[in-house]
Amino acid sequence: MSITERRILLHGIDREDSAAIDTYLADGGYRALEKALKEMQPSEVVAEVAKARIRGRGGAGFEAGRKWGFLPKQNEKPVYLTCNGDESEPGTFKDRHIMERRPHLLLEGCLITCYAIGARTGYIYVRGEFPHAQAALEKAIEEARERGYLGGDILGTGVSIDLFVHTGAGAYVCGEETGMLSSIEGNRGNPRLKPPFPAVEGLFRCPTIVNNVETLSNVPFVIREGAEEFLKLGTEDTPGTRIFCVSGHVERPGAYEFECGVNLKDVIEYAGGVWKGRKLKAVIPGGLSAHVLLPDEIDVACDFGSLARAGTIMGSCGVMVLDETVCMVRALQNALEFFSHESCGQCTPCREGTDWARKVVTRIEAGKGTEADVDKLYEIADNYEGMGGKTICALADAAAWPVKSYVTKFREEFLMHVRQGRCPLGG
Amino acid sequence: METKMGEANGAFPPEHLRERFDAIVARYPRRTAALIPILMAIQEEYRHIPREHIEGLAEYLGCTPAHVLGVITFYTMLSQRKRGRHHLYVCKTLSCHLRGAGEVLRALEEKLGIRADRGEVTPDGEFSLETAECLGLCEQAPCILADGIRFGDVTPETVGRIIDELKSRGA
Amino acid sequence: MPTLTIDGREITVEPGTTVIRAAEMLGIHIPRYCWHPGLSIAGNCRICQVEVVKPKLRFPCTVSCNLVASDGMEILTDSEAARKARADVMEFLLLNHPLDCPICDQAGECLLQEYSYAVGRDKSRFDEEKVHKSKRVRFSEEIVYDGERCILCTRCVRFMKEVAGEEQLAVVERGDHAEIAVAYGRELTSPYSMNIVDLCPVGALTSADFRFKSRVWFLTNVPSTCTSCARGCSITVGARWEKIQRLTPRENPDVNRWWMCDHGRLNWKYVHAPDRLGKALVKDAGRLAPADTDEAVRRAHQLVNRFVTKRGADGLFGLVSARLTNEEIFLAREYLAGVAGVKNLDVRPRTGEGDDFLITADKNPNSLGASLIGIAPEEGAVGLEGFAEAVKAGRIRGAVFFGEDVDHDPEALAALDSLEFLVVMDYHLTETARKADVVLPGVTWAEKEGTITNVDGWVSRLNRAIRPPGEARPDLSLLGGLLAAARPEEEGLDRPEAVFEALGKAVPAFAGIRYADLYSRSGRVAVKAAAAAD
Amino acid sequence: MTFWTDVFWPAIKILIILNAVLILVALLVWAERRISAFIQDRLGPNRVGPAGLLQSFADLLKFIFKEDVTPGHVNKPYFVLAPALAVMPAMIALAVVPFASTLIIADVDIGILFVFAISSLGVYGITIGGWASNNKYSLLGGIRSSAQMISYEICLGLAVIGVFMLSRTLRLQTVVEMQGDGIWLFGNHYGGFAKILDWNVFKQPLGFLIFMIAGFAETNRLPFDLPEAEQELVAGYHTEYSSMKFALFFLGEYAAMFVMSAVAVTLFLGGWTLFGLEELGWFVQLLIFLGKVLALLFFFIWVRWTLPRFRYDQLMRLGWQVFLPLGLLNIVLTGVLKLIFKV
Amino acid sequence: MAYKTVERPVLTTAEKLYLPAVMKGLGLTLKYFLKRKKFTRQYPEEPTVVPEGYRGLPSLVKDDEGRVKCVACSMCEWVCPPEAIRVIPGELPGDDPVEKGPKEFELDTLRCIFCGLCEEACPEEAIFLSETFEYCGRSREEMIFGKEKLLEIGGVRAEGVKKWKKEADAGFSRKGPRR
Repeated sequence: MSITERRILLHGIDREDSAAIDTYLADGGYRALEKALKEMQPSEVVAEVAKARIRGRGGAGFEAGRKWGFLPKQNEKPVYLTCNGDESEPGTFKDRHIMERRPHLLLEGCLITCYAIGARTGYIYVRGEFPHAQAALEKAIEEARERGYLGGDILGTGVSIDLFVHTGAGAYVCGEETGMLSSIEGNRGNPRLKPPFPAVEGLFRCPTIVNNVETLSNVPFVIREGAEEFLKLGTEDTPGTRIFCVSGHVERPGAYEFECGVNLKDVIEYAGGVWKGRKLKAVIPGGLSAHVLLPDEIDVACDFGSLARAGTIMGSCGVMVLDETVCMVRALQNALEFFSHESCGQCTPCREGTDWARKVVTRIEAGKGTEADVDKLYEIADNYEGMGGKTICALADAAAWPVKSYVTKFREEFLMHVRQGRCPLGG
Repeated sequence: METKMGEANGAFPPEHLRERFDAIVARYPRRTAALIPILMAIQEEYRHIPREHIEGLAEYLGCTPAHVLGVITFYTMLSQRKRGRHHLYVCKTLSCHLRGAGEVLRALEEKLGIRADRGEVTPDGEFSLETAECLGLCEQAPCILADGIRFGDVTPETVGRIIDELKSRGA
Repeated sequence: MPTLTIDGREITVEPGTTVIRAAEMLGIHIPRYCWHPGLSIAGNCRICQVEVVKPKLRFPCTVSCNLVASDGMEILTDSEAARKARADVMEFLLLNHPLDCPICDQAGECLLQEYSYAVGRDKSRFDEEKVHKSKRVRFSEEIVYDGERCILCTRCVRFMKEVAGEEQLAVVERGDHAEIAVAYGRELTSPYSMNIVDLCPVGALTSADFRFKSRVWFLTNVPSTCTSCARGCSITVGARWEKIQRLTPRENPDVNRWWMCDHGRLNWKYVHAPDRLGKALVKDAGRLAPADTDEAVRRAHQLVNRFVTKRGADGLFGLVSARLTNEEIFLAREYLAGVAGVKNLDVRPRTGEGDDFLITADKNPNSLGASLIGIAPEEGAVGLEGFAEAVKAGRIRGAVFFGEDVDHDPEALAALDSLEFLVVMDYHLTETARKADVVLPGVTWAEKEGTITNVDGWVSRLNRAIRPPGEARPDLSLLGGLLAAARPEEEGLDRPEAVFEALGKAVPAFAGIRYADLYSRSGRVAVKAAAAAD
Repeated sequence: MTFWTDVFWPAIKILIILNAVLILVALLVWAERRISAFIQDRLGPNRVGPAGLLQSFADLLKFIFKEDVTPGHVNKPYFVLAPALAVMPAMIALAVVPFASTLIIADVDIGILFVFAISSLGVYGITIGGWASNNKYSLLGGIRSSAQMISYEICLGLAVIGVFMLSRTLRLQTVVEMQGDGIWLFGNHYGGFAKILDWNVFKQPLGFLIFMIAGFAETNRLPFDLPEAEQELVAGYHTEYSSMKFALFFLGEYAAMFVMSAVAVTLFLGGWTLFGLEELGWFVQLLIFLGKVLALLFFFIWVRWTLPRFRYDQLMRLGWQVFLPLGLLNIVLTGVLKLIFKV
Repeated sequence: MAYKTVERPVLTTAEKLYLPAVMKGLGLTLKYFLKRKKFTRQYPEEPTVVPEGYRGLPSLVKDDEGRVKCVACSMCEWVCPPEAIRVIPGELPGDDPVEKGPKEFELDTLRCIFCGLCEEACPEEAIFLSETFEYCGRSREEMIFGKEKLLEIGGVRAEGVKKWKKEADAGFSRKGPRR
């Protein structure tokens, strides 16, 4: 079955000038903002977004509208919006596309959200490795300010909202919402203890809403077209579209926007299928932290619920395709190098456990492990995976899932390394 | 030769950056929030965070030098060791790894004669090399980010061209 | 007021109370590294795992330090799941730990040892190379840091930021290479920075002063009170071989909470100074010669008695130290004012720098006690200020100095030469004591028992931690001897508790305090003096 | 009474006997150690002098030069007196022992009574030593000793009564002489070798047995060394003693052993007589006598390293319930036999 | 409490006399007395062969690099029943990862009871009960052996714990110093 893209967020990105405000305006841009400011009360905006059930595109899939509802009702402090553009999950590059190619879409989403939650200031946190995205957003902010969509007295409604780009400096853990808040405050990007949740006590100890770039970019569509239209897209579980970032061993890696619920197999086919006519070995469906899927497991609908039932996560929709030449031990070593390097070092299990697992898998990869090491590897991951109990943030869990799924699903390959004392694939 | 302007001399903020820093500080309700953007700006200016500026920066933002040090060492893009005029981030995470990042890195190391894991700089101070964890350019894997320029679909054969291009830009 | 159940025991707590605190109230100790009652919650060590039975969470266990008690909550602190969770964390904590307990000063009071013993594995499963970090880093003259032992609980970082007031420490690097550091070229400057040595649950931070002096299990730990300023922080004196090895703060919510200043902590060297008095001295043919202590006490009383009988008490000046205990000051007053009728009584004030936390400007530990008991010149009488002049004018012709000297005032010192007699009781031979006719060998705070009254009126106990040198005796016994010489018919007073009881009867401020209540190895030791002025 | 007969010769005799006995005691200590070693497959002292013979003299020197510790808690006069009291009786008792027909210091008519009277004083040394030490173990040792001495002295006395019933005199020389004159059983016709059968040991076997066993008890030798039982009393009465004072106790014990053996030889084993060899003169008689004594001493040592120690209650039971009746029985039997054979 | 009644043997009259048994015993000892087989070793002419596990004088050892293995942890001092050991720790100079060593290590050989608990307690395998049993002195002070003397007795032991040895760099460390 062949499928087609449904480009809402990536609308018109093939055009050279897709980032320009005029292009955006020509496509009906900032109409939703105008509608929200002039025709709707903030609470109505919140209600509309809640009705659309936009599930968080950062990976956790929490509904944005519900999150906004957590803001304290009696509140004297300023409210902040922080847009999470610290897209560091390996295999994911959807937010970069939006920020670089359609910055105004994000700005409009941020502005509407700020209006809805009563924030006067919003920070868009862009990771340091995305200088182009930073530049595009800075430029877009300037343009929007010039046109009166941003700053004081927007469109003459008396509402004033400021948006700033805040740069990161290289830390995966800042993609965690509280880690990002720490980073914006000028601290080490350590995730914070929850509770208190950011909606109650976030940036600068004030109520704060944190949303992903893609999530916020969906807001203009919902406001402009109405929640009903949005709900028509995708599935009951996950309405709307999602940008699938297909990378790895496919003929045409890239970002493709489909309605949620699309079959994972079709997505890979759409990206040209496994390259060089090779056989598929494994698919990682939701960024590096997701559980790996075997070729016979990829006939699955892509929404949060279906993938969870398939034993993995939708996550950030970073689909990585691995062909038959890949050594899974080496791949796991690569993943653990990433996670141990990116652990902030706060919580003991994550700080020590990820690095221990890395050392063990490195030894297995080098052919110096024992069969007991393979079981130990699984157990280490099991021990530091706490589902919130063992660590403050989910990085440890993210680092545990690949270990557990690789070791379980490719156990033979691990044992081969041990028995042969080298990589059976000759890597 | 580099101008004296680019050298850290201890006074903070350096005159030519004061305006820029003040603007950054103005975005936030607390001065310390500007720390990371300012550090990134210093990094860009001096190709590292000069030790002499830590005290001044702390005073400028109203925090302590220890805090600044903690932040500098946390973020990988901030370096206390001076980098080359052209700094290459070579992505090594899974997507790029699958498509041959290892070979690219090796080719680069050979070409430049420096090692990435040791943070070495070419003797002429032109190039330095660093592996990066996912640059978010997975569709163009393997990829390199250098001087704010992205190079996608790199192969061991094309690294020479990249170096040439960087050289020509620097001139 | 939420009511929760911990290990089957119910407790009702204030809203917002965390489970670890609630458990503490029930006397259940939940392991902790990063959590400290005096610091903010960091929640990074993850050892304080408890099983949450109700309400059901997504996961069986979580940290109790950041778990706010809610109504109907059910917690198990020692269930199998909780122990397993703790054992896992424990294994991770010890992975890169150098396990150099034989070298480490913390051994014996190390939480790693304790919890490892409770839940840890007997053998390490870690076959890889350990991470090597910096060792022997001087955070200040007095504090040494060992990165490899550090478990990054950040108690020290938080203490410097939250209690000492300046963020002089920070975590640097990240992941498993993280460690604690001061900024380049800096060191810890806070007068309270040595508290981080006590706070450190492992051996990462050690005191240069105590470093390698003695294993802690050899120390005899005696609860006592710091006498370096009028705050009177509760402390524990660790002694071995009749020598003080270290002083550490003792938790006391009323006075010093968990802390003490570095000055107080290190200010014990004088106790072992070579010039300590080990024998009574009596002037014989113009020279001080060693004498029997009882003989010297009798001689001292003789001098006072003869003088008073001959010239009356108006020519006598009494200086009583505010560094003495309440009991000693009371007996000194009994003797001077009660027996001899001296009106010219005074203390020597000592002032210095103070701050708004623990260090007071008043450097006498018992000024309040002295003034409550009534050591002050009466109306029209001679005080310390007018002493030199009064001697010159011939108004004062004899003096008794209990535990005190006038070495700071050259004029007063010179005036001593023209006195008819001078009796000095002190623990070392001061310039003043050299001019005395009789020198009684007293002791320092570490060698005696008694109570002192701090600046806010809290009465705390001193306890004998070491033996006095030679024939030196607790000042109370010397004063008791003087009183016994004066009133042979009365029962002698030289036991501190008996004197304290008498003090309670004589001075209303001290009424109602039971001496026995004051002694405690831990917890609250101070009882507010009823009439203490704020 | 002349100087020569009453002063000079007795003095010479005393010197000879005293020195001979002291040297014998020294050798006895050496012998004890060598014999015990041999029994235990060891060598014993073999370094000082030929075959280690001078070991005891080396020990003596050591004792003399050792620090003389007198503990602070003792009753000093008695503490000093006790060791002397332990040695003196044994030495004095030697005065009436007939070493040869002419070699006897004091040939008194009541010889055996003298021996009993004097040797009984020996217990004072031990009891006073135990008491003066002011140490509970020493005191226990002393008390045990006195009880033991009193108990066994009775047996000892009863055992020899039979002998004197036969000899009709208490003079020891006569007792010796009469053990060869053949008045018992076979008359005086056989001479020479057969004379040996006339020894009292054959006439009084039960008496000899009781005498020997009581003798062990009297000299505090194993198996009856309860006063100094190392395992229970840490050496008992001489726990607190050291150097020469200790050596004196030691000397006393061995001297008493010598005296006990000498008395046994005199009373039961024919004294200085043997196969008529005694005719050859006093020196041979002396050798014969000493030879017999040494044989008995060997027996003492041999028994010590063979038998284990008795329990105290067993010791008392043995003395009062076994040997006392047996001794009485022996007297009765002797009397009956005397009546039957009309001797 | 569990107990067992032991049947006492019933003795015949002859046995009750004990004399035969005594004779038998005397015969036995006499046999040994006459037998010339002796086990005594003529020390010092014949060297003493110390049995395995012999507990002689405790001593300190160095490793094959000449390092004192003791780190002055005082476990021996703590465990010593007669309190014969006294350790005064001191800081080692330089960058040694082992920061502590014995400044003074005193063994009172007059108090030592050769129980071997020090050896058992030592976490660094630095103290061993040597085979030395011949030592003497003219004063009590002389019999308190210091560190140097104990090291001399102990000699070298190459095997066992070597605290200062860092594990060989496995080449896994990826994070170079950034500071």
